[in-house]
Amino acid sequence: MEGEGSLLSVADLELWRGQRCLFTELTFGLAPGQVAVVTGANGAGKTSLLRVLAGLSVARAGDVRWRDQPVNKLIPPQRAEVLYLGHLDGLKRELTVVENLNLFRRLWGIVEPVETVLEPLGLDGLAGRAVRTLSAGQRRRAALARLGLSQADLWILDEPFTNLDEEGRALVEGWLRRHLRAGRLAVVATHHQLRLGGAGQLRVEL
Amino acid sequence: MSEFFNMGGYGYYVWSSFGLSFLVIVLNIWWAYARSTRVKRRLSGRVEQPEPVRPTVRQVQ
Amino acid sequence: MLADLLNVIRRDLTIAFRHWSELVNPLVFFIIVATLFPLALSPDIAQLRDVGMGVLWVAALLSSILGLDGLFRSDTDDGSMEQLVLSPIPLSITVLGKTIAHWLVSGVPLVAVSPLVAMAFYLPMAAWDTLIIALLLATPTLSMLGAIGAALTVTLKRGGSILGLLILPLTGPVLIFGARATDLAAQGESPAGPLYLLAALAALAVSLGPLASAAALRVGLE
Amino acid sequence: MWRTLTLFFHQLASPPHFYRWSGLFAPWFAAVALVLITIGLYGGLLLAPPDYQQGEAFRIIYVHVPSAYLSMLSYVLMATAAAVGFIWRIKLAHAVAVSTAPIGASFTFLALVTGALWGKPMWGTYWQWGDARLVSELVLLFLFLGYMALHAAFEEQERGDRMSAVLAVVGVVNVPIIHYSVVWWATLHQGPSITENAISGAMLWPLLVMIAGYTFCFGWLLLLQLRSEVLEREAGARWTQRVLEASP
Repeated sequence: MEGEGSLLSVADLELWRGQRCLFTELTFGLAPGQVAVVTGANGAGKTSLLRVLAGLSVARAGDVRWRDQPVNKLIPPQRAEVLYLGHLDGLKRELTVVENLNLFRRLWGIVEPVETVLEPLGLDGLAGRAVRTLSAGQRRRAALARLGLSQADLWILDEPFTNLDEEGRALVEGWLRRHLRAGRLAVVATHHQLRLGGAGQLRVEL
Repeated sequence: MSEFFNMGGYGYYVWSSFGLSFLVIVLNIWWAYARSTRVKRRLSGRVEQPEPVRPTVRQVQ
Repeated sequence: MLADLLNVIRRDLTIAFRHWSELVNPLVFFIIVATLFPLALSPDIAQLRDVGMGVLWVAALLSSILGLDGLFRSDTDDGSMEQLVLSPIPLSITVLGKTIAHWLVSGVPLVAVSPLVAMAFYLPMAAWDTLIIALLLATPTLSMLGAIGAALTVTLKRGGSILGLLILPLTGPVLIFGARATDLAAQGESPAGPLYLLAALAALAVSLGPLASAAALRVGLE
Repeated sequence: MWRTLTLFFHQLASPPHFYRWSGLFAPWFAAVALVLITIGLYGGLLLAPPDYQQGEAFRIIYVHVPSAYLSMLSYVLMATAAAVGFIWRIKLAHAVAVSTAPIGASFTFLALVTGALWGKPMWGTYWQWGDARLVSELVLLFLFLGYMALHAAFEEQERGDRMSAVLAVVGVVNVPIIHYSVVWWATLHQGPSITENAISGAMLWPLLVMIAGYTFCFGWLLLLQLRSEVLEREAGARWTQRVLEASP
């Protein structure tokens, strides 16, 4: 399973929640241009797995490496290569959409201007509104606008299509295809069928 | 003998110090044993963990 | 590194100024605690002058520690903290920036109104400049300690009450040196010694505090 | 080299391994503690001559000093264990830290109370703010209570372990600062402190024996608590069930 040239490699991963073992012996490697689709019942540990892959938490046993470095010990420039989007939007309610996205750009050192992603997402009319005043769907779009700006090599997306309509979903899938065609990688937890054209998919069923 | 317990007039302070120290240490010992029996009783007969899940990973094109 | 720090400070200041009401809470708390004391003691000038400095320091300490309860909570609740932890900026720099921003909007106003409180307790005007310098040196230490407490309790529903229990015992030295400095100044002596010690504590807190807060925040996200 | 060392530690700290050897050692700790404390009490209460200044009241040191010593030892042990558990993610180390806290807190409490009982005949009051050691012990008690309260506040054990480990380390950095600032403050206010004059052989040896006895007693209590703690943490593991079947 773990081929040569894997940038992200997971070896003998074992996850626990409290005193319950979620799963054990998860091993896979992800090569450039590949996407890993994580599926499983509620409570199977999809979110926990993604948080471990992002380096937010540490597994009870096993090894997760990005470019041969343990993911929770990446040094700052390498951290910019990984982008994690979880259930929470990570937007400040008090700030406007543009201010939020500009914060993201400054944090990650992205030069591309915000305007390029607002229009396709249908957010250009809302750019100056405080996030507090947006609907759940609009907020999700604003959060996912990061994907349109991101230069990261590895995307880790937890249920990205929640609260998103068909049009928004198609747009995000388009970005994902472009991302993979450029030889980058992604891990996506979702129960939707991903329409990704010819991209190599690895299905991880928990 | 009573001279010994009187402690030159300081008997109250000396004996309450020693008595309290004894009491607190005995309470600690009692508590440790009580906890041990409680824990053992509570845990014995607990069902073992179910066999953990082994995820499947497969390539789809 | 400095640019990153300034970015974080600017971000938090912008957010802070969007809701004014929460900004003034610690300040009002400080003034109310200080004004309650004469009611509990007596209006006697000599007596108030005796206890005034101590009251002022305790009130400043309580308001700067307890006001920090929510420092990291909103960021953790809305998912911004995940993004900050995973961003290329070292987490301790982010924490330092957030604490400095909080100090700017709560600690500095507190120092600014302290002469008012000093006046209410009939403290000699000769001690005011020392009071301001001492508070300026002490409040950063208190903010850093409070930030550690806020990070430790960030995932707890009711963090506020336990935060006091965790952090207040650690504030003893700040209280001792701060009160001593203003005391010396009030008696017309040089307060340099305790002021240097306050500065040393501040240097220690600013350099080590963010590391502890960052470690606790990471645990909170695990 | 480093790897073999950490491997060795992990082996030693593996819960079933620990459970086995602690069961063998615990009774010996108890026996040694009992013998030493009996000898120490005999020496301290009967053989040692009364102090020429404090009279018979000085005998309180035979319970006060060992408690005060253990209160500090247990805080340092707790913080060290917590740091080891935090850095190397060793489960047993967290169990040590958590089990040390209540025992350390009770010895701190004893140091405070016996200190106050010693102070009353010397100063005329139970509590003297000018005595730096008593004030430091009080702060230490607060630190223990804070640690226990924080650990208890978390439902997820692992998070509680790691959060309170951060607090323990912050505390141990602060303890010397707090202690010296209190000493500085106390000397300013010229507080009457209990001075221990250099004590002579007949008075000294029972004290040393008592300190050693208390330390073994502490070790015994810690082992007992740790065994329960480890069982609780490893509930559901195969070895736990085997242990419980063997000794109900």
